[in-house]
Amino acid sequence: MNLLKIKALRVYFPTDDGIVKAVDGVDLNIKREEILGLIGETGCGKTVLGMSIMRLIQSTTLTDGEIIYKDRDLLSLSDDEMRKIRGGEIAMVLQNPMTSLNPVIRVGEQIAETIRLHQGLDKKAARKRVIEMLRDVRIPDPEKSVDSYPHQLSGGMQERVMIAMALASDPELIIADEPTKGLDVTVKREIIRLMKEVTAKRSMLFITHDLGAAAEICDNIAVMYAGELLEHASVDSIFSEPLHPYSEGLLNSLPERGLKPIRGISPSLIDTPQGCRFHPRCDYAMEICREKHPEMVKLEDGRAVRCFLYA
Amino acid sequence: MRGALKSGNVFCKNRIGVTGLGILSVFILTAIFAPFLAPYDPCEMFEPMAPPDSQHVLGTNDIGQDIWSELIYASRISLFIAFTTSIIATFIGTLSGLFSGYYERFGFFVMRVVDLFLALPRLPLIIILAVFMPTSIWNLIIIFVLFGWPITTRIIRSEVLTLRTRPYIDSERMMGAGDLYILGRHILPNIFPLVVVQFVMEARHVILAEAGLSFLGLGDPTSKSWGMMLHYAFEYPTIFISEVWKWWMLPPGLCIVVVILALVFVGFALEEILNPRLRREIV
Amino acid sequence: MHHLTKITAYILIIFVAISINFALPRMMPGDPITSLTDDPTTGMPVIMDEDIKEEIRSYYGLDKPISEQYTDYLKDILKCDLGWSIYYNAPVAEVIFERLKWTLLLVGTSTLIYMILGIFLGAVSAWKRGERGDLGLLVSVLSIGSFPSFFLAMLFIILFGVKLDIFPIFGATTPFMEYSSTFDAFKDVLYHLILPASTLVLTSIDGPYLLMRNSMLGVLGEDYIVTARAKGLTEWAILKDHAIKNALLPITTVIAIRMGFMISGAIFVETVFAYPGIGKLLYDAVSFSDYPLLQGAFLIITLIIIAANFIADMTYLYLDPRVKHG
Amino acid sequence: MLEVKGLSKYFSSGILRKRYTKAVDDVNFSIKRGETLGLVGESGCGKTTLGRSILRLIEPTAGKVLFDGIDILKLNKKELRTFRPRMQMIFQDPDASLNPRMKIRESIAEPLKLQRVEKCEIEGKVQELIERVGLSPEHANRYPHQLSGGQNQRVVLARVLALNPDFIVADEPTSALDVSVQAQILNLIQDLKRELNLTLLFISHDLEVVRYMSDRIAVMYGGKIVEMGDVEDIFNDAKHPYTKLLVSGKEVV
Repeated sequence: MNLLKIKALRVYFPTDDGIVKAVDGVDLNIKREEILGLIGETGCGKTVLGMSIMRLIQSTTLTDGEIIYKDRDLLSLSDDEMRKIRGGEIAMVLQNPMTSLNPVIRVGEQIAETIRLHQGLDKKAARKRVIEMLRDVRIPDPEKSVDSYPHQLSGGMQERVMIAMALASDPELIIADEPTKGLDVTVKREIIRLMKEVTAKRSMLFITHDLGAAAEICDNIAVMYAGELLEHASVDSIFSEPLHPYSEGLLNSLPERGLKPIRGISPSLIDTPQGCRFHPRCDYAMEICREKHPEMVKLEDGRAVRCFLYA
Repeated sequence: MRGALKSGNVFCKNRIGVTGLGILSVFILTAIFAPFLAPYDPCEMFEPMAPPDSQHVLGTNDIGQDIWSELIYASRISLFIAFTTSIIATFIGTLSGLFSGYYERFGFFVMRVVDLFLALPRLPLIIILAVFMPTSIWNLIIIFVLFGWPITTRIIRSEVLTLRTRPYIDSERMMGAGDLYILGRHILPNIFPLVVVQFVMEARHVILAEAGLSFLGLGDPTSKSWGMMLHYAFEYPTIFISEVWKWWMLPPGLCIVVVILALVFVGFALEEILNPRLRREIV
Repeated sequence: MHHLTKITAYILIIFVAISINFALPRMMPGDPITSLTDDPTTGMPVIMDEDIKEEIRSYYGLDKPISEQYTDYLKDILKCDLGWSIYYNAPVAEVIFERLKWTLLLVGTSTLIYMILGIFLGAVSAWKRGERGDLGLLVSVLSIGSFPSFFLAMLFIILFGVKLDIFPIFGATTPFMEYSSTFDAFKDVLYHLILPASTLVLTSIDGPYLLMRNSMLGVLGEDYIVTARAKGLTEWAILKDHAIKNALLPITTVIAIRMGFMISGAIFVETVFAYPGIGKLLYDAVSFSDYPLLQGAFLIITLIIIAANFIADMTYLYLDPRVKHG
Repeated sequence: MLEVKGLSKYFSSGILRKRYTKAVDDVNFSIKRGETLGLVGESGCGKTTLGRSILRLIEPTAGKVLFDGIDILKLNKKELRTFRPRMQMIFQDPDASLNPRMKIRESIAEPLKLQRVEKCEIEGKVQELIERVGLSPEHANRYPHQLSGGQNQRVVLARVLALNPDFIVADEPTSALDVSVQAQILNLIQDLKRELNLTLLFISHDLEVVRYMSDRIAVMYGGKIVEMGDVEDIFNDAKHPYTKLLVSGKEVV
């Protein structure tokens, strides 16, 4: 059963240089207790997609489409209704904990804020709950850490605080934006293990460019390129048999798989190529790819791919 | 950096900045062409305390000088002091900022001097110096420069300190480039926008300080600035209760206000363009 | 550690201020007496007979060696002896301390008002960035801030004092007035305070306003504001709990240091309103060439400003957790 | 060709009571001509400081760096300036490695000018270098912010190549880049290395990347090199507990 349904979502930013089409016609469903990985490279629009689910994008943006969460379209809710969902039923783990935590407020208070707001606990009860939360995310000595300031914690610990903060209101859906970015290999491994554990009974949209991390934690994967989705499949099938040439190229660029690069560079979101957006970099490009924009094709085994090779 | 490159273009779109620049140019042109614009020699004396009429647009002052001509010539003095001071102070500040940011040990000593200057109260010190020094335009300029360079040094230095750690500076060093080459070719062009902002801010400060000093009677009486005119107007016994303030006090005061405002507008616009924090790019 | 360095630095600064005060009359080109006796408005030397010159010379102790002069000077300052005022014919310290309370009253009240008002308006402006309200506030604050304080003071006197006749135009109290109660006295003082204080507030408000606006704009672009929004906090809660404190921290010192500007501004405002504070005293000392008084007033003003800076510095050390818990 | 002996770099803090952080602590290793030594470790382990100390971008506290038998640390300022072009460094952030106010053409021409190459030859050489690193001639008139991170890293490589160096320190040259672009740049570095017989110190936190790039690997932890050996030895038979931890949890893709 679907918890979140995104239909034909478009998010455009008007700028001096032209309109940035950060998200350009995305359809995506997240099922209950599903962990969906959203994979893409810098500037493909994946962060904007995550932010627009939470409606955290500035007011100058042009947004179109539907984001249906439990039969309610988030885009048509009033600001007050949205605020109740934000941080309550849907929580977010933002990238870069160093700057995402307020440097002059104790971490305990930053978590307690959410608890008081969404669960209506008083100060004392909230503090008790915060200490439990910190213990859950395995921060050593929670009674003491609750009163630390962010700069007194290491990067890994800050990331745990971010996770505790997202879990504080017991959300049904977590949107995690690059939670493993900038972490050391060993720390990253622990954070992934922790995230897997705490999302056991929840849904999560896991936004990342780190294919390894996605492979470890996700059930399904959606691949994003130049503002649109190119492929959507289960984690096993996409890693063993990627269908879209871009997915294939991305996997082959990994050092483990021989560092075979994709030629060229990602297009700017202001003027994307005609036809298939990937065709200038594609080894299998055909005449039709230059002329027509491919639609998402649903295959028999439940996979979907946007490529004329499978049309 | 991206912003800095586009800055010229963006500045034109900034209405506040263009307004300021426009006003400023009018004043500068007035100052340059004062002898052609002023109907009389400012020292020529007529009947004192005459109200405005067709001969004297703004009347005459207590010793019979034409106020309109006085006002036009005063713009020369005020702007000359302001711009000369800013040019010298910004120049010294930029050079010392560059070197003290690049050479740590030299910078340490310069910064202690700067700290001291900035900790001492500027205006009282300027007043007491002006009292003890013989009054002349050049002495005023020396005093203002003395207290003007340290702030520029500090600002430029902190910018150089961040620039110096950029990898491209390291890569220049690896290529065998000398210190002076790096400073001149790679660091100076990147701090230049900041230097311009500092220049504008300093000019604004000097206009205000010079007006204040002259108002207190510490200016050069042989070359009257707007502040000096206000000083004599203020000293006139019935300035507040008769109508003379309208043509004697108001015009020089408003000139000061408008020039400062123009400088503030230009500085503000420049800062807004150059401060990356204020113009964050989306996505 | 931090504290020790800071305190040493401040002691050094006081020392330098005192030394400048000592050195200035002695450093002037030529004989100090000539420069002292030059008429400040014309630059023309005033003819003076040898007796008076000798008197001044021995008054400044100029016949002694310089090191001895210096130690004498320091000793006198420690004894609160700032010399003898020529114009008032009274000890300088006495004249100054009598005037000090009015300056502290004027500067204290204005500082309180302009800081709160400036910070508030700056925060509002940043919050409404780019909207009509922000632009309106910005242009009005920048415009009013471009008025030299003495000019605004003169306009106020003409408008509120003479034309509308609702406020007194000079002094800190009504002369020869006998008050029937303390409340009456308070009312009279307040009545006299309003115009000078408003002038000071209006001409200095651009400082804290711009600082707060810039600082706040920076903070509002930070990631932790997005985090706060993602928690579902209301805009007001974000402003109150996350933005204002963070924006205030880096500017506390700068704002407090502007206390110095306030006292400088007081020199002009007191002069125009004939407000009997230390600033007016400084102006009088300049006009009457009363040098001992001038130097005394300069020293006291400098010390007050340095003290204000010191308090500001120390407060900051205790406010910011990043500095406190290093 | 390069021999590092007892190299240490301590950072001090505090004025009265000095505290020292040992960023690099008694490091010894050598690199043969044409060899690539991979240096892995977590952030803050001192690997960047080590790389910079070798090139004297930071003055080391103690030790020797012998380059073809010459002790670099003993050179005076002028000697160092003439010696430096033989060693080069590639930095982590390509966008910050180029002067934002210089066109790509000027940036690439600069090392040639500094080496006093004849004016008339410069233009031709720049064209040659642009092609050599896989850029097209139209890029020459652009500014760094108009190019992508990967393209800027190519420009950086062109600048480095212009000097004909013997030894290059590459400090996380691809960690700011996307995977598909990372592969392009790493392959380009490999090609150039083979072609020009370069000697490389390759610093990275990514074990897989280091494995692909290096002949030998040194593992750094807490300012010290805790283990060093051939690539396959490190991966199959790690001795030090930290190396074991690194190698054990390879994500299986």
